[in-house]
Amino acid sequence: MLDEARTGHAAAIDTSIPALEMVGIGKRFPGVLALENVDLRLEPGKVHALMGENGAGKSTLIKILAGVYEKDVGTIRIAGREVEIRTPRDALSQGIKVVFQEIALIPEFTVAENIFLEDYPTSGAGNIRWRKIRDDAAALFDRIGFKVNPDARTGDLPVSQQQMVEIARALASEARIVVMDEPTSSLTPTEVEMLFSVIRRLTSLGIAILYVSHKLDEIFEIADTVTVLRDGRHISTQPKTAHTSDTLIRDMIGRQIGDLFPRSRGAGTGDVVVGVSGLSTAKLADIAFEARAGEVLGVFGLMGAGRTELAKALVGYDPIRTGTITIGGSPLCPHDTRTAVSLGIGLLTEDRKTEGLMLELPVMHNMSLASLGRFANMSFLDEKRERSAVQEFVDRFRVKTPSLEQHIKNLSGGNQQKVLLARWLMRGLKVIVVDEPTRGIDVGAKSEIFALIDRLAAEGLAVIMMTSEMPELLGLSDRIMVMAEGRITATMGRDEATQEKILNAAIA
Amino acid sequence: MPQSPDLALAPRPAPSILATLARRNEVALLICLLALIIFFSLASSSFLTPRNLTNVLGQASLAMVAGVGVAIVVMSGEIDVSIGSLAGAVGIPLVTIMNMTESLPLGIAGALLLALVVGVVNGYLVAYLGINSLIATLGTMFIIRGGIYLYTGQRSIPDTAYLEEFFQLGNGRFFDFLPYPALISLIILAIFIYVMRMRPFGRQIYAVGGNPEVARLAGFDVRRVKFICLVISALLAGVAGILLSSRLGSAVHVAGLGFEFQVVAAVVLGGVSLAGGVGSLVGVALGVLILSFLSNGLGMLNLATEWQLVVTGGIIIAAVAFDEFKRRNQKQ
Amino acid sequence: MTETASSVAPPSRLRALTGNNEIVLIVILAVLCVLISIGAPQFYSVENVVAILRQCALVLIVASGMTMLLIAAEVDLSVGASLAFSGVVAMDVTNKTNSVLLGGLAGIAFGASVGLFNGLVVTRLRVNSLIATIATMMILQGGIYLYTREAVQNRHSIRLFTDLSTGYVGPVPVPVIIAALVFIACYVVLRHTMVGRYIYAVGANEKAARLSGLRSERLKLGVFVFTGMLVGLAGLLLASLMNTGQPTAGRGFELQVIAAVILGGTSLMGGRGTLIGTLLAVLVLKVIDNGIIILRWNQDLQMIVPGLVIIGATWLDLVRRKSDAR
Amino acid sequence: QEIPERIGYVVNYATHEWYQNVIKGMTDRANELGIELEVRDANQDAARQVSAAEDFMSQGVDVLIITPVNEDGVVPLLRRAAQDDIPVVLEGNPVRGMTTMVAICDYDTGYHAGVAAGEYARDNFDGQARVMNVGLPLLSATVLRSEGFMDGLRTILPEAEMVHDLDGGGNPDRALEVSSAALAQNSDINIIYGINDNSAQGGLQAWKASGRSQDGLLVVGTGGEGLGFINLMATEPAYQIEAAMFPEKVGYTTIDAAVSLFNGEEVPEHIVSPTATMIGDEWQQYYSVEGTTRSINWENVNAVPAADACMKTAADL
Ligand SMILES: Nc1ncnc2c1ncn2[C@@H]1O[C@H](COP(=O)(O)OP(=O)(O)OP(=O)(O)O)[C@@H](O)[C@H]1O
Ligand SMILES: Nc1ncnc2c1ncn2[C@@H]1O[C@H](COP(=O)(O)OP(=O)(O)OP(=O)(O)O)[C@@H](O)[C@H]1O
Ligand SMILES: [Mg+2]
Ligand SMILES: [Mg+2]
Repeated sequence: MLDEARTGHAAAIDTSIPALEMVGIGKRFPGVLALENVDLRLEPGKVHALMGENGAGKSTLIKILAGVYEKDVGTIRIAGREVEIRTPRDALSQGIKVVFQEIALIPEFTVAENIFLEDYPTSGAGNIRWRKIRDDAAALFDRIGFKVNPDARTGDLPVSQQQMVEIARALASEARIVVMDEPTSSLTPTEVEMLFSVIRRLTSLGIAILYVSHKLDEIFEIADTVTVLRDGRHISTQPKTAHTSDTLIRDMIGRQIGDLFPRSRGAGTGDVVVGVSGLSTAKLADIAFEARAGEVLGVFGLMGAGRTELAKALVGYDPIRTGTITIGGSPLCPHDTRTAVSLGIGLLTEDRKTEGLMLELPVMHNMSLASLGRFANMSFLDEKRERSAVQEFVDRFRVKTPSLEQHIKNLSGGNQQKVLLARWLMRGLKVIVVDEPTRGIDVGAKSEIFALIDRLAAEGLAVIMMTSEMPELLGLSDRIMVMAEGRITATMGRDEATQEKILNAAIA
Repeated sequence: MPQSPDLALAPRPAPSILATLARRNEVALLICLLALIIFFSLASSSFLTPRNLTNVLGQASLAMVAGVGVAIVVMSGEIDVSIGSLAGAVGIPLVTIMNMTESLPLGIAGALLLALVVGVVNGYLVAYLGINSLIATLGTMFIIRGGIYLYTGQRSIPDTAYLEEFFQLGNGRFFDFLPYPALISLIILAIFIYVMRMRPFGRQIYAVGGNPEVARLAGFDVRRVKFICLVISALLAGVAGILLSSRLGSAVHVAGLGFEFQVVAAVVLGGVSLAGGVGSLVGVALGVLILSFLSNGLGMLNLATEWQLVVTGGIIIAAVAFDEFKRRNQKQ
Repeated sequence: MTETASSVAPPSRLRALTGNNEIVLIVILAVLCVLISIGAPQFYSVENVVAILRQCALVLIVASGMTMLLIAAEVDLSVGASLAFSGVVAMDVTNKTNSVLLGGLAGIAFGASVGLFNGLVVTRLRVNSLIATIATMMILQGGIYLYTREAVQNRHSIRLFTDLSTGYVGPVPVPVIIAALVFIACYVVLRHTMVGRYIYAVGANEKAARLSGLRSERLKLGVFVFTGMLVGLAGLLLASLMNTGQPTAGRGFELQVIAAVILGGTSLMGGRGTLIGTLLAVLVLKVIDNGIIILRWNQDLQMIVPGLVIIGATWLDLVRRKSDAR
Repeated sequence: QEIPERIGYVVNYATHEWYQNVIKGMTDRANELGIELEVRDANQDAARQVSAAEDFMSQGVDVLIITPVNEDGVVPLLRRAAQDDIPVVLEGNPVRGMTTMVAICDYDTGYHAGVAAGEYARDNFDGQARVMNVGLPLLSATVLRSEGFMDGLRTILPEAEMVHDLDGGGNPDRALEVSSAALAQNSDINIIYGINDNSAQGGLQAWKASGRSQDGLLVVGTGGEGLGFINLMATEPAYQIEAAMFPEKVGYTTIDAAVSLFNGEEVPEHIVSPTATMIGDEWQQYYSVEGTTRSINWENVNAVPAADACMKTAADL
């Protein structure tokens, strides 16, 4: 479908004029100048990478292009013609397809229906052709190579699969420009490879790609040109070949980053703080392991291996069937997050929006939620103390927010993640479980978070880190545990771990 | 990069019809309805007669027609509580025009015109001015009811044209069997079940209610969809009001008081989530029927009002709790 | 303030107080008062002001609890039926025990147990609170007639009982003082305590709140019970004011309360709302109600004008917020 | 005379004290005659009333009794009952096309209470009569009562004035609320008329809540259906006049009318049920109270004469 449907279209694409020009774009939000005089130029058949720290304005620029926000100033030209994009419909009719950073699917619909949401195939009488929708969706997935069940209810799928649906959707009908805002944030390396082969096929048809990612290796693999934004301003646009990692990072954050994976401690050999034995839930079978104070226990698995399930069982969120969990020696009542938290275990969830953020509440209330007891005197809050504690974390983590009163929904994804991490660190825990902690986080913040995790372990916390990022796993973990299909298939020390060994265990 | 393993995620075959049926949330409601019917048949000899069963269908028709409209609005993520007042109000143009012109079609046209106006106002307030739908329709609910009282001086308007069609509309029976209101409500139900399932617009309603931001990104005109839903709801409330008016043979100023409560309760009982985006019209129909059969059956048992209220309340809670329990068990 | 960074400074008191749609309500209230008193100077008579405040008191007491419930993303439609029932219980128990304290406690305990029932149905059986409390409303409407078919008369003739609603402390009627205390307590809880924060958090995102270690169900249950208690208290005051326990009282009271809470800017979706807004909204609605009688207008306008004000105020607030955002 | 087997009664509002007593009278009479009486409640919902009557017709009751929620709203029902050959007795309000109705004369009831109030005001208030009507415009019956009251009052005191005409919803709490505002506006009110006992009580409580003494006030209630008015007359000095409407008697008479109709006898279109004005402790002639039970003194109630026709009916409004 991809190719057939497009051949006619591709012939119409004139490769000599830019597919898209955005000139002098400016956008202000209350209290924030998100974009100031930004230029961007996409060539047909080329992959253009857009980079920058969290909150640099990448998503804002994309949303202006997609008709989600209206720009304050500037002009947009598509294939040389000036256009006004006011609504998403305008963007779609200009042939602009966007894979958004936040998943934009209807959870109640099936995967297949979501893919054809923008344009239902209908019969002559105007009735929806459900069979065709399902078959075309299945065919589309086959072609791309993604393994997603087109009949599944979208909301039941893990984030990674939802992301694949998003990507597939952008490819379902013809487009001139495909924009991808961090499309790979929850994909495994194999799936990323599949995505790249799709992108190459698209570019060969003359389609222009705008690609946003915080992953430098991806950029160096797929991009032709790189534009860097910082604080809403255009910093540089250069061919990829003119960049090295260092120059790119310097452009992005305006300084050099030292070691991405710092190490300030020896191997963790403290007391056992987490003990799990014989744990089974609906998705997990017979899990047993220990985590010690002062160590980082990395947990690797392919999508659907059950890491998120384990994380939620550990903090008493999901009910467990059999088995015991002890935190610092005390047994954890199943299905009771309150005792779990008071025993000193917290979870930084994988899905920020539905399981972490209180979108309508200010940054301050979001951050201090788990540790209000610290600022309370017989339940009465000392707001001054709370405020300064929150401000301290905002400064330390460089959370970009105009004020502590800002609704957290207006922060960029990366900054939201920092607030959520701070929610736990402010409380002071014995064990922290982090599920995909750096998803959607820029290099600068990433290195800060790595340093933080390292420091937390050094201070005697046990850190259990679920991650799909091999470098992060190998770089930070003291021990590595691999899961597959709800079981632990291997546990190894930092020194014995290799990429091969880990992946073999994950497939088993 | 090692080759990707094929991890159990191969597309499943399309699920069988039977399996889909068993998973539907309507099943719990259907069980409740059947249990009620069986119970009342055993308890009262006059319950399971064709006359009584068709009677109940006729009695359920008002809530059924209006319920379809409210359900659609709720699925689109909004709510409409002005329907009770509106159903009462449409009787005024209906009867007045009939009395003047001796024509039922003209009266109906006048009634639907009023409903349309109210629907457009509700829709404009909610979709285009962005006023929360509960606030907007609670406001129009008060305004319309006050308007009825003010206009009629709190008197009913009798039908003095004595049109036979007007009497038959609410009181007659199709082939001497099915009351016309029941027939009309079933037709409307069927049309909207078809729209919600087979027409892109129906899917847009679900999408808009499920996640308006996503719907907007998919290029839907969210405001237009919501606007149309509120207009549909008002028109259907208007139809219910016309049927009610015919059953009452006049424009009664207190008609439809508390109707919105009944309808919203039936809609929620039918499994439509107030958060929007979820629910089916079959469920709504079952919810309406459960409440109607309950009211009829308890009457047959000669239960005092106070016991009827207590039992009805208890059964509503039990039915929703059962539905919820079933849903949770399925997830496990 | 100076020693910390400037961004640490808390927003000014005034802004905090008027941050929401309250400014619109204040303006509406002022305009109403001025216009009505031009038309009928009796509006400002002590007697009338007291009458208005006394009416506000009943609604405000319940609306304070309802605001918390709505912020926690739940709702209670059974408050009208429960109001009448707890008044009946309070009067009956006072008759039987000759003790206002016991009677009052019984009324409040009755209201609280209705709240408990609602809370359990909502949190344990997971029944949506709108439909659960419609069902409770029906059960109570039936139950009250099973309890008594007639209004329960005052047979004890204890002064204290009637003083609860008609007495004064200085120039201020007792129910107004009670309402003020309830309001202040709720305000403090909601704004300055952990519980208040938790209520907002649970309403804004229940999953996230639970993962942060809150017991969301217990919290909601607590708010239901607390609202129920306030209903019981209001029922006691109503019984005192009527000097009977009236099974027919409280019709449409739930709509009055909910109209006030949402006019005050509290979101039905949870996580947003303020008590000041509720207070102002109660005042606005009761002033309209009173003004129409004082002005001798047709009482049918007592439905139309509030309807217009609810829509108009919400719209004005939207306009104001949009222009603020620029 | 043949006795019908089953009679169905669709009541307007079964939980209201008035109707409870109507039902009590009906049940007593039906039991005496060995009739099975079934009651369905419309609960003030016109649509529900139609459904309930429909159910009775499909069950095939011998006679149908209806208290209309709204008098125009049962016209089609009468026609359908005629199609099914079921005789219908109306209670309370006249309906176009009806055969017979049992009802008190609302206007007359108010009128006689007005006369009594006029005499009271002439003797006690120097002839001053400034009335606050705690009314209910929603129902024609209650509008008639208020009109009758003012007309009766003016026969004694032509200067009498209705200074505030309120819609108290017929509920005690709403009546109290609107009365409070009216009292604040008109401080010279000295007579409170309530279209039912709840309305009169609401008005009186509003008076008391405003801190006034009951000297120089007269409260007139209507209905006399429960214990409420007895308690009020016993404890509140201003509550001096009650227009009693004897609901039990209405119920009793209605069953008799139903039996006559069943036998195809000629019945008057309007069978008037008597009412009486009770001043001070005159209620003791008709009712006796023991603890919380009130019993009716049938002998005296049956002795109250009923008018042949009403002075004014809903048709005159
Ligand atoms: N709707 C909004 N209202 C107010 N401020 C906003 C809004 N959306 C974005 N911002 C602000 O605009 C700035 C740019 O945000 P944007 O989402 O474009 O960043 P980004 O480059 O995509 O970051 P990330 O890598 O974290 O996704 C941020 O400071 C953010 O807080
Ligand atoms: N075959 C499948 N089809 C659809 N969903 C599946 C399938 N297998 C697993 N899932 C989903 O995956 C989830 C279990 O995997 P979980 O998210 O715990 O794994 P994970 O290792 O954390 O994966 P991820 O990398 O996505 O975070 C469940 O929520 C389940 O719904
Ligand atoms: Mg972004
Ligand atoms: Mg996961």
